[in-house]
Order: sequence, then C-alpha cells, then structure tokens
Amino acid sequence: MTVYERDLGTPAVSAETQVSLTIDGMPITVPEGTSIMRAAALVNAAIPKLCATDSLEAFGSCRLCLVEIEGRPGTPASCTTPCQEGMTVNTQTPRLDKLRKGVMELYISDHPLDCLTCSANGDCELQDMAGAVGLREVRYSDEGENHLSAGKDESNPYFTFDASKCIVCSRCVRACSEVQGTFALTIAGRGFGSEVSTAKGTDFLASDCVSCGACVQACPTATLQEKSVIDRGVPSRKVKTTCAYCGVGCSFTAELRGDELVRMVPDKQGGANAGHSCVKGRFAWGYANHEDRITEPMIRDSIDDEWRVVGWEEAIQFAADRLKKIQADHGIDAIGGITSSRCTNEEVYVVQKMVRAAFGTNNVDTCARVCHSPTGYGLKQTFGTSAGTQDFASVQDADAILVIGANPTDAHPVFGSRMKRRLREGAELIVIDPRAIDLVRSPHIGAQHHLQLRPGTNVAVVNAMAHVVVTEGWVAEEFVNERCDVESFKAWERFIALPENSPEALEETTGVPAAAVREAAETYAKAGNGAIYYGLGVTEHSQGSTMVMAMANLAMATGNIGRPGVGVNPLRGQNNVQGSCDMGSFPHEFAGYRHVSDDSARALFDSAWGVSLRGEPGMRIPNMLDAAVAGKFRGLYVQGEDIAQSDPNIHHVEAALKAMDCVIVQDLFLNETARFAHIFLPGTSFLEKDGTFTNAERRINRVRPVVPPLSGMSEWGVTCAISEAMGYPMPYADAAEIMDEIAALTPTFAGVSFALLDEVGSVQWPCNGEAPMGTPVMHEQRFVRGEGQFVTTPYVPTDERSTRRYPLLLTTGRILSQYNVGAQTRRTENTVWHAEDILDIHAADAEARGVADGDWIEISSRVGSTRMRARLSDEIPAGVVYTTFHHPVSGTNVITTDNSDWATNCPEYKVTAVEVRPSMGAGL
Amino acid sequence: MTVWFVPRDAAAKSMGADGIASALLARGEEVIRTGSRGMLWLEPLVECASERNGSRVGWSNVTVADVNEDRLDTDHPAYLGEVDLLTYLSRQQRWIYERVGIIDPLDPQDFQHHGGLAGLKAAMAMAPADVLEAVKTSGLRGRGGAGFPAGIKWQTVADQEPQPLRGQPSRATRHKFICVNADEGDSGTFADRMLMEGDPFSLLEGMAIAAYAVGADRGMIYLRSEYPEAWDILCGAIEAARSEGWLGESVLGSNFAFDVEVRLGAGSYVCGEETAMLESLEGRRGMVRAKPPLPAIKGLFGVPTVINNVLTIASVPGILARGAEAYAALGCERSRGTQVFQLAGNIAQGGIVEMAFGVSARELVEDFGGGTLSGRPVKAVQIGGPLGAYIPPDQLDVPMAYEALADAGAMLGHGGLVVFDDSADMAEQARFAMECCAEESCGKCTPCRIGAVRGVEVIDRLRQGDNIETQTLLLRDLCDVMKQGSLCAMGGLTPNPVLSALDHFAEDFR
Amino acid sequence: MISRSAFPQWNESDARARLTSLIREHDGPVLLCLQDVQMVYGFVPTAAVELIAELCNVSRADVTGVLTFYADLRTTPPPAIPVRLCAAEACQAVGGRALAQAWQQACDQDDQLAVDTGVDEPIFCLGNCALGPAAMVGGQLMGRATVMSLKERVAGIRDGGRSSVGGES
Amino acid sequence: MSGVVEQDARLVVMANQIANNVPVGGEVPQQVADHIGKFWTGAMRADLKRIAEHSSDQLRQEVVAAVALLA
Repeated sequence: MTVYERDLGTPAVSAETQVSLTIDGMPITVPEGTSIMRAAALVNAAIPKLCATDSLEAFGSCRLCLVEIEGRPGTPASCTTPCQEGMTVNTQTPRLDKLRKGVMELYISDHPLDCLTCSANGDCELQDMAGAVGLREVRYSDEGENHLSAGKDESNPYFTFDASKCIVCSRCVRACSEVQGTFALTIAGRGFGSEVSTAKGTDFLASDCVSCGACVQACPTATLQEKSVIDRGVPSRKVKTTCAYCGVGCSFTAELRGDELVRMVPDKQGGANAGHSCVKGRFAWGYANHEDRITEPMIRDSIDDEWRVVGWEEAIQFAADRLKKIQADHGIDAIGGITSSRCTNEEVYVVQKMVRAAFGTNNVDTCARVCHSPTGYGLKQTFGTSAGTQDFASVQDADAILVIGANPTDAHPVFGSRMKRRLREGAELIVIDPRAIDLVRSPHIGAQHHLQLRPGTNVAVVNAMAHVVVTEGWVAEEFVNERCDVESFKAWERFIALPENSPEALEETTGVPAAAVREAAETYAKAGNGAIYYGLGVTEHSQGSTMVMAMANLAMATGNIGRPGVGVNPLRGQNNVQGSCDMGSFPHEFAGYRHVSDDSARALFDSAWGVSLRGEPGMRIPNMLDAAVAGKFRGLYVQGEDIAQSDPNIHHVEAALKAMDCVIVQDLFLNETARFAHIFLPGTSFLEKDGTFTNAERRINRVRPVVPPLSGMSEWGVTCAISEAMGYPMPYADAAEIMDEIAALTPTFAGVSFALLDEVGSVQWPCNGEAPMGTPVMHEQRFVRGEGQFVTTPYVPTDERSTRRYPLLLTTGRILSQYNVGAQTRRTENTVWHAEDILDIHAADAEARGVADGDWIEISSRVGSTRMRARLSDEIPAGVVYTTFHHPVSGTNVITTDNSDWATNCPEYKVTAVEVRPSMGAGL
Repeated sequence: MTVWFVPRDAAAKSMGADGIASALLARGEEVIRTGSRGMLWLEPLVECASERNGSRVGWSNVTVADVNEDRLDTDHPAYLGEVDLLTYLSRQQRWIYERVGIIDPLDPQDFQHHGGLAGLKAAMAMAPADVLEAVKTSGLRGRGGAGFPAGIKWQTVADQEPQPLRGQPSRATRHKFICVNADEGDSGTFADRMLMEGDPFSLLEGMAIAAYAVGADRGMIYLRSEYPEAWDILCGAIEAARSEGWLGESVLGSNFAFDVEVRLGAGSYVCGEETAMLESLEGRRGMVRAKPPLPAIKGLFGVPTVINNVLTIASVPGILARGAEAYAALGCERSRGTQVFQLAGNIAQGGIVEMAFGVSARELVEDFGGGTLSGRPVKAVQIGGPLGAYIPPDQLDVPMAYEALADAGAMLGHGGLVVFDDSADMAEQARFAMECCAEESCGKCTPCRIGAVRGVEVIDRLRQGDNIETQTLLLRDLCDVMKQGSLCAMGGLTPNPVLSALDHFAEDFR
Repeated sequence: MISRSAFPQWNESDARARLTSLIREHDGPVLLCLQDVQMVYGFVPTAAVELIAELCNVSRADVTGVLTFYADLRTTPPPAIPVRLCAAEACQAVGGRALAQAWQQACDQDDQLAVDTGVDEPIFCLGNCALGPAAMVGGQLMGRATVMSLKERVAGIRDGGRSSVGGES
Repeated sequence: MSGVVEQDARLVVMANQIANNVPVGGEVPQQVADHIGKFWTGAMRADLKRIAEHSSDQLRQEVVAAVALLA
C-alpha cells in the first residue's frame, strides 16, 4: 500500500472555539488559532510553501504562501496568520501569482540549475514549488553573489549536507530544536550570509548532532539527504511498518526502489512517534542485509562439531526428535522455551502455545524476565494490570515529571524528545538516578531536582518522598477515598509515616540530602499533574517489584492516576516487551495475564487448543538454567534472544547451556548462545515479518513485510512446523489468523484484528467491546482491579554491598547509538559513535587507583572479571562506576551476579560490587 | 557664585565638550554637566549663570583656549546672550525635551526641581484604568515609526494576565514587561540618544507610569551599543532612581513594584524592529518574529509586553502631569502632541526641533536648519530614516504628520530629516539603501535576504547602462516583491528610498 | 563598541566566575555573556563558546548562532585603536564617502596607522548626524571628522594622552 | 559444587529473600506460601520441602513455617 502523507503546513491546533471562514469561495470551519495555510490545505486550496511543514511551528520566512484577505491591507503569510471568524481569503490572484513568482525567482537565482542530475530530482519541494508558481526564467544575472560553491559535509555516515543547495528555510534548525530538542544546528551569520551551521568549528559528526534524521526529514531540498538515496535513487514504493528497536515502537514508512530498501522514513501518523525517529530506527537497518546473516538452517550433534547446513525439513525433524527424546528420557518438564521481545506478538504467541500445548509444560518464559517482570508484578498488585497507565502523548499534559532509573534521551529517544519538548514548555523535572543523565542538564533542559541516590536504595528514596507527602498532609484524600481500597491505604499510611521512612532517617542510606527529597516530594505532589516514568533502573534490582509498588502507592496517594498528564509509566526496553508479556510468555500466566491456576481461563484454552493444560506454573529462565546445571533440564528453544550475552553471571549461563542435550537457537546471526546450540534456525528481520508489536504504551502496531524472508520461512511458520513435528499441528494460514485467535482468547484484545489496524493505524489495549478504538489512558473511572491497592513497601537492602574487596558499585545502562547486546547496531555504521563499552569512573576513584582517562582497566566482581577502557566522568558520584553492555568483547555480564528481584527473579543488573584496577593491553 | 553648564551629550563631547569642562574645573569653577540644548551646530555650547537656577547666557563653539585665556565674556564673538531667548529654542514647543540641556541628567533633585516626577505622582494617585484612559485621550501615538496609538497597546497588555517567563513552570513568578526600544539605528536620528543623555529620569518615570497602568513589574531598555555615553548615563540614572525609591520593590513608598534593566545591542540595525529586539533582549539572534502573536500578548520571554520607543514613553510623564487634554490640544488631525524632529546631514543648523505635528518640512529645513551646510541648493531630503523616501525640494511643504506624509508617499519614521545638496548622486543613494539592507538583513525572509543583494546588483547594472529598460523593470518588480513580501518593515520599506530616487531623480541612474 | 586598549589572556576560571554571576542575575544571558567576554578579552575565543553554552545551558550551536549574528562581536583580537567611520546617509551627505576613501589612502600610506587602527569596518550611524562625518576612534565619538583630526586622535590615544578635542569624561 | 547442590542453594536464597521482602502487616509465612504457590513449579516446591526437612537451618523461620502451609 502506498499512502502519501499530505503536509498541511502548520501543526494542528486544539481549541474549544471554532471559526468559520471562506477560502477561495469554499467555506470551512476550523479550531480557533488554526493557520489560514492549514485551513486552505483542508479545502484543497494549494498554497505554495517552502518553510512551512506541519511538524514544525509556523515560521513565516519563505514568503511563498502569501494570501489576500478581504478588508485587510497587504499580503500576509498564510502560515503565520490565524483564521478568524468571517474572513474571506483569496489564495490565487494575479497579484499573488506575481509575488510568488518573484520570490521563487530570487530563490532560484541562488540555486544550482541541476535538477535533472540532482539526487532529489522528483522528491524536492523547491522543484515542485518552482513548477507550481510557474517560474520560467530567472532575470537576475548569473554572475551575482551566490552560494553555489559552498562545500559538502559528508561526516555523518548516513546523510550529507550540501550547502550549495540550501535555501535557508531553517526547517532543519527548527526540527533539531523543536522536534528533537538537541539544538545541534543554528543559522550562522545573517542576511545573505546566513547559513545552516553546527557549532563553531565542528562538522556534523563532531557536533552535538544525534543523527535522529529530523533535519533530513524536514529538508525540502537535496541539502540534507540520506546517502542511501544518493546511492540507490529516489524510492518508488512504500510500505508502512514498525521499528524493531526500543519500546517506543515508532511507525515508519519503508521506502523501496524495486525490492531494494532505500530509506526508512518516520510516519507522521505514527501514534507513538508522530513523525519523529532516532538514529537507530531511521538509519541503523543495514544489519538486515548484513553478510553475517544466516539464511539456512544448521544442525550438529554436539557443540564440539562443525555446523552442517541442512534443509528446513531436516532441521525441524532433528529438533523435534531431540526434544521428544529428552522428554522420553527425563520427563515432560525437562524442556522449555524462551520467547523474545524482539519478535512479533504472533511469533511469541505460537512459541508459548507450542511449549504449553505441544511440549505439555508451562516452562516458557520471556526475556522480559530480565528487564520488566517486576513491572508486571508490581502494577498488577496495585492497579490490577501489568502495563503502563498512559499513552506517550500524555506527557504533554504533565506539570511535574518524575524520571526514575531511566535515561529516555538515550534509551527511548523519540519519547525523550517528546518529554523534552514538554520540559522546555515549563514542566518541572525530578530525576532520581545515580547518574547525571542528559535530562539533568542539557541544552534548554534542567532538572529542578536530581536525587543522586546510591544504587540499590530506590525504595528508600521513594518511601521517603511518600513519607513527606503523608506527613505534610498532601495526600489527595478525595481520590484515595473514592478510588482506592481505604483499608490498604490506612495500613500503608501508618507504615509510611513511621519515622524510619523519613528523608532524614534514610539520608545516610540513600546518600540523598533530606531537604532535596522533601522539595522533590512537594514538586511532585503539588505541581498539578505528576507523571512517573521509569526504566530498568527501577526493575533490575533485588527490590524491583517493591519499587514498582512504591511508585504506584505514591501516584495513588497524590491522585496522579487516571487522566492525561499523570500515571506510572514503564519505558520498555525492547520493541515488544509489552507484547511478549501480553501473549502469555510467563510460566505462570496465559495471554492476558491470567494465572494458569485460573480454572475458567484454563478451560477456555483447553477447549480452543484441544489439549489439557497444566494448572501450575513452569520454570522461569533462571530456574531453567539452575535445573540445567543440576541435570534436570536438558532442552531449550530460544527465540531471538542471546542469553549467553544478555543474562547475568555469564559463566553460570554457559555452564547451563553446555549441560543441555538440545539447544535450539532461532536468530538472525550466530550469536553467543549459538555457540552452545545444536540447531540453528535462521530468523527473520523486522523487514521480513508480518504481524504486530505492542509498545510501552500498550499500542499495537502493524509490522508489515517489506521484503520476503531471506530464509524462505516465517518465524511463526517454523515454530508451527516444529510443533507439528512434535505431534501438535498449529495450522494458521497467515499471521492475521494468529491474531484472530489471540483476540478470541484474550478479553483485552477482543477487538483487535489486522483489518482494524490497517484501517486506524494502531490501537492501545484494552481494545474490546467497551473500548472499540482502544484505551490511551487506563484506570480513568476505576482501576482495572476495582479499587487501587496500596501495598506496604519496606526497604530491604540488597545483599550485594560494597566491601573492602569490592568497594565500588557498578551500574549499567544503554547509549543512544547502540542497542542492547548490539547484535543489530554493531552491524551498522552506528559504531562510529560508540565503538566499545567504556567504564565511567569518578575522578577521585580513578586517582585512588592510578587510572587515567582512556586507560585500560580490569573490573572484577565476586563472579568474574573483564577489561575495558576507563573514562573519567563527573556524571556519576564517587563510589559508583557505570558502563554499557553493547559489546560482547567487553562481556559486562561476566561480572553481574545471580542476585535478583525477590518476587520475579529479574536480575539485579544495576548493582554489582566491583573493584577496578589498571590493566595492561586490550581485550580479553 | 558663578555656575558653568557644559553638556556631556555625546555630540557635544564629539566636538570637545569634555576638554572645556576639564579646563573650567582646572580653573576652580563650578561645572555642571548637562544634556545638550539640541543646537548642535553650536557645540560645544557653554552656558553660565550667576546661580544654579538663574537665567543662563551662552557661548557657542567654545575652545579650550577660550577658557584658558578667560575670553568667555559678552564681547566674545560667539557670545549668544540668554540662551532661552534664541529663536531656534524659543520657537519650539518642548514637551519631551523640556529639561534636556538644562538639568544635570543624574541629579534627582535637579530633575524634581524642574517638574520631574509630577507625572508619576499624578498617575499613582489615579486608578490604573484612569491612567490608560488619559493616555488614550492624549492621542499619543508610537514614535518608533508605525504610529500605533499607545493607549490601545497599553490596554491590550493591561487586559492580559501576567505569565511565567517562557520555559518556566506554571508555578513560577508571573510577569509583564515594559520594553523601551532605544535601538535608534536610523541615520539622521538622535533624539532618543539626546533624551537619554539629557533627561534619563523622564524615561524611567514614563516606564514606571506605563508599568503602573498595565500591571507590569519589570522594565527593559534595549540600547544600541553605538551609544556608550547613553549607557553610562542610563546605568547611573537607574541606580539613582533605585536609591530614591522611584524604582524597586516599593515605588514611591507604595505597594507597586517595578524595576528596570538596560541591555546593549551588539551592532544590528534590524534589532530596532520590535520583535527582533525582543529576540535580542532574550540573548538570541535578532531574528524577526512573525506576528501574531502580538508582543502585547506574547512579548519578551513570552509574557505580555508593552514595547514603546523612547520618545513615546518620555511623552507620558507630561501627559499625566499637565493633562491629556493639553497634549491633545497640540498637533493636527490624528497626529497629536509634539514630535522631536532631528535635522541632520548637509544642514547648516543641525539639531533638535520639538514642535507640534503639522510644521512643514520646509520650515524645518529652511527656517530652523538654515539650508545646507555647504550653501549649495538642496537636492533631496530623506525623511524618516534610511527607509524613508527621498523628497525633492518642491515637495517640502508637506506637513510633518503621520497622515499627511503617508499621503505624500513618505513617512514620518522617527522624525529625522537628512538633507542632501545638489552634489548627491541619488542612484548611489538608492544602491546604498539596498546595500544597507543586505548588510543588516536578519536573513529570515527571502525577499530581504536575497532580494537586497540582487537589488544592489541590478542597480549596478543599471548604472553601467546595461539594458536599462529591462533592468529598471526588474528593479521595480524586485521592489514590489520586497515591499509586499517581506516579513518586517526593513525589507518592506527599503524600496522607499530606492523607488523615490528612481522616480524623482531618474537622470542619476543613467 | 565600548573598547579598551589592553586585554588580558583568556582565563577560563576567571571567565567562569564572572559569567556565573552574570547569568545568575539575568534572564536570557547568552548575548550578555558574549559581550562580557569581549569586553574583558577584546574578542570571543572559541573556548568561550563552549563555556557560555555550558553555563547558560544552551547548545554550542546556539551560542555560535548568536556570536555570528551581531556585527559587534568578533572572534579575533581587535586593533589597538579601532577607527570606525559612519557610512550612513547623514554622514554621506557631508562627505562621508570621500572621508572613508581618504582614510583608506592614509592607512595605505602609513603601515603603523593601518596596524593600529585595523580595517575600517563601516558602521551605520553613530547618532551624531548633525555633525557629520562622524567617527568612533578608540571608543570615542568624533564629529566633523577629517583625516587630519582622525590621525590626531589616533596619535593622542597611542601616546596615552587625550587629543585636544575632547575625550572620555 | 554439584549442580543439584547449587540448585538447592538457589532455592534457599530465593525463599529467604521472599520472606524478607513481603509486605509488612500480613502474616509472613502465609504470604511466602502464597507467593511460592503462585510462582514456583511443583518440582521446586518439592525441593524446598526436602530442604526444609533435612537442612532447615539454612531457611528463615518464616520459610520453614511457610513450607508447612504449601499445598
């Protein structure tokens, strides 16, 4: 399908008052404040424009969009002139024609006349507009001043900047500021000397540019253009799909020339991203065709053998035989599966179905185990559903934003930009994080409060904030009385008001000054709409689940639930964390978060699937690995996940994998886990998938096949084939049928179908009879569980403490340009920004150890050690070190421990006691 | 005891006033530094009185030698007699400039003794709404060029709620601003400078009245950096006004809080345009903003803002002190009150002439100005600054008033008249207008950014005699695009001098 | 425009202290900071761009944009005694163009003069339009300027004294 | 350390951690039993029972009490 997005010139306006006017004789009614340009576009009156685009505020610089308004002198610009009641506007008159032609003549007098050979030929607004105004000749001397010899900046790996083609419309500069919020670009100079510029003395690569592509997107000419378009030509067809990186779930239009992907363009209609993108989704898709891709199935008897390329049939039969044999020898529960948050809902659903129905066990878990399982647990306990409460757009209504253990500008950049936009407008910001993340202070953004806590003391800090709210009398009594379970509130209130939960009592534990906690609590409680956003810095702790409930308590106590601008919102790591959880990947839950012991739910699945399902939970990933080491668990199907790199205490993971008789890895690349696999099943990149992803705001987005699967088979098809070979056929004609089954069996998905998604773009679950178009904000009238449940949240210190031997606390995170274990991003040009994992260490800690900036160091914990280079940083406090885990060579998870969340076993990645020593030489 | 009065006005200083003051001080005389009387061809004009507030006699073009050799007596050829009686001054109707040249600009007592502060006191005895009414009744219009009624602008600001500064939380302190545009960049104008250097308190008083009327709490003066003397004096005046309690938390002991900050421009003509000025005051590139929103609704840092020119604000204390009707009684048609005309360029008697609207350009150039400095015939007078039209001598009878000038295809602008004698090459002047626009364009809108450069090039070709008819047509088309298509007055008015030169002095283009 | 003859070397910690207090007291401080740096150091070194961006919490590009917009702001050290002649209409009407040419000739003939005063960057209006041609020499305004009076003023400032016609108060 | 011993050690850590972290205000053994009942496999529960019988000193009192409540 090819959908050309119309550009209405200026952003939509929401206003209570409507005004009616006439444009070129056509009547129209629009919200007050709407520009004449937008209104004209809505009646299909074509007003030429160059500096205007509906993703940016009106600017009024190009002067092509001049119109006449009856009764008013002059020719105002339609982009900056708002509609007024009773106006009569003429957009096409001889006078306007002449003016527009005159303006265009000026533009072209300083532009290369190389349309036919220009890489944007056919995709250039300047070219279009010159045609639209009917410019035939340029009367100015071709010897006049010009910029035709201005140079090119090719430093960015993905796009070029050709200044000779620039018309100085400032769209790129405005996009970088308004949309992305990075402010890497400016206009330098003035008058005729005005030019788009990065900071003094920098090219694009050395500038603050984060390569989000907003400038390229905004550029109406070939000035800022994707190198892929220059190389491959202007695209000829388009397919709308969804990015497969982070949990924001941006909608993109994949633009192809023939069957070759030319570029990915963010979709303005995208519910999650509204036309914005980041460097990963926009540009880092080259891995999909990387030479490392494995496209044929492979098997081997032992992991010491070489791989043998085989046909699909042989591989599938080999897998089924091995699994069956294990079950025969060691029992039904000796095998299991792991689903992946990178796969579609449909792919995940069939894997868990295969495990439950074909394997006959509940030993299925998902990689969300190691990231957001505490979110599911905590929000279900308190609110009644395992999901974030808001849509992303909600942040636009927040007055105070509380960011805890998340780094949106790096890990969720497109949402980060939305948040920054709201912050620039004046929302107050509280950051609770050991690190001074970008949001704490970056151009035009600053946190009013940064509670720089000691890693592992989240619960203590949020308890202290809640203590202040309760003891200062800032509880939203009406909300609590009407919406929450009052008994549980009273118990919580008594608990939280205890002196031991006061900021003063906890100051030494948390390292956060009591006064700062009190001020932050006041801001959150009193600013108006308080919204909490959090990430893995909350969940990946021994008290991850407790912390999620502590935040939910705080939000309920202050009445910050159930309307736009508030809520408790997990920022999901991978594209389909929400979906993989929704699809019944947890060993204790069916799709839609129904416990396996729930007889009615089980009966429903029993009858639909024609099997008798088990009513007690299966093993979680760490249980499986422990059981493998114990010799009781011997076969594993791993869908698109690299547990030998991404899971904690790698030595333990490797021991478990080695102990198994059958490890099946389904992936794009021969990953670390595949070193221990017996069967390798080539997977599909997101460009080859047909299905849906569900993002962090519960938004179900379509993933459409852009190119056919390189392996010749869909991933769900492979799963179904194995299931069939195991004796349980799962005959689906296509992915849509899988979704139909999900909808039929899952009340929150009852209204979802590919047909609906193709029609409306996306919906947020619950989507059913009560909410046929989905639910942007949850718990509006009542909580899903009825009344909001307060849960007491005692602070229990982690066992992982700094000791004399391991005096530093290591915490980990992500960086913008790389993604998780880097399997994808490391196979793109993104490595120019982050070629290796680096340890951030405070200058005092470095000095005490004789470590200088850039030195190689050895970092060791009680379970292992690794080497990397050090960077002296003032973004972290003394006593804390920080690194990313994107590169297998640095093996960060060699040193993370088995500690995990008490309720969900989510690993405690964020706290590891370590020591750092200078080290000679590179690598391991 | 004899008191000497020596101006510290920048123009007087440019002719050596400081040397005279030093010489007098060296002789042990009491010297009071004042503003300039505005008869600039007489500078340094030194005055003397037997007591501080006595009548003053003066000498023109005084030299250090005159002082050192004790020649300043009634026999001196440059002896002027009683200065107030000089026709140039006595014919004027000084309202804004009544104290300029008379008082020590930084002496609060001197200011009050000569009627200062009466306006603010009168205003604060009234309800803010009545102050607004008075300003409306007076018929005062903006002196920056556009001539918008000040009272209506103030009313718009008064009608807005104060707002937190852009980007600040809704819980932050809310403000409204009074901004004074003192970026007097037009060639041929210097009345703002002389007022600020001669009577800065009147400006602060006017700002305080405006603030009281509209409910503003902060004032900003945007002063061009080319005026270092005015900067020193304004800074001193603000400090003095604070210590007098005229500014600050409690203006004149009341609950009304208002304070003023002065900021310097940095060499950009377009920052005289009000929205570019706001950008510059916010510390950014001086790029013109599209309107709406009007600055009265979203102005400095996004909050409701009154923007007035120096002379507009300085007119206000008198309106409150002497009554709106007295002000409205001056002038003609919808141009009420007085205008401070500035006679400049090739003129024998250049300086300040404050008269009620309606005086003719000819009276100003010939009667006050005494014709050209060179003694040659007047060829053209550019009225209203660099963006004003060049008027040939036969059209000089036009009354100096908003409507009359507009009818004559000219504009009042900031009230400056620049005289050229018959040696001027008007094609060169037309080219210069384009060149200046190219040099000073903010670069935002296309007609100004590219058009001005092309304008220079087309005029060059015209002057080379290259295809005159085509190039003339192209120039007129270009002027049309700039006039109707530009975002702000700079690009929009640059065609004025160009087309007037082309229309009235076509022979200069061959 | 307000200039001084001798400037200290760029010193980041001094600049940081000055700018920090300036920023504390003023909204929208980027231009103020650039002006302050130029006042103290004579021009705006690249290091200042970085520092101002950091202290004002804006991007380096933002500062670059402001720095390059304003004619007053310079990125190289100023001449010892800058001479700037008014190039606007009122001064043109009394021989401003001829003066500029003559001054250029004078500088062409006198290397020391050229070095001391730098290239004349024309300035549009000094507010001395009734006493043109006007000039700003070492920060001091002059009226009815001639090549002779300009040279005298330059010499006066160079010799550390004040020329016979006025000077700063 | 053999795999089985290692696995037992993990179960002990997990059970003790649960007991240490359940919300205050309720009966701890019952909460621990509920939690383990909801999220542990039958084999894991059986292993825990075995540990409680043979080496209960590794387990917190509340866990030992909880084991008695397990179905």
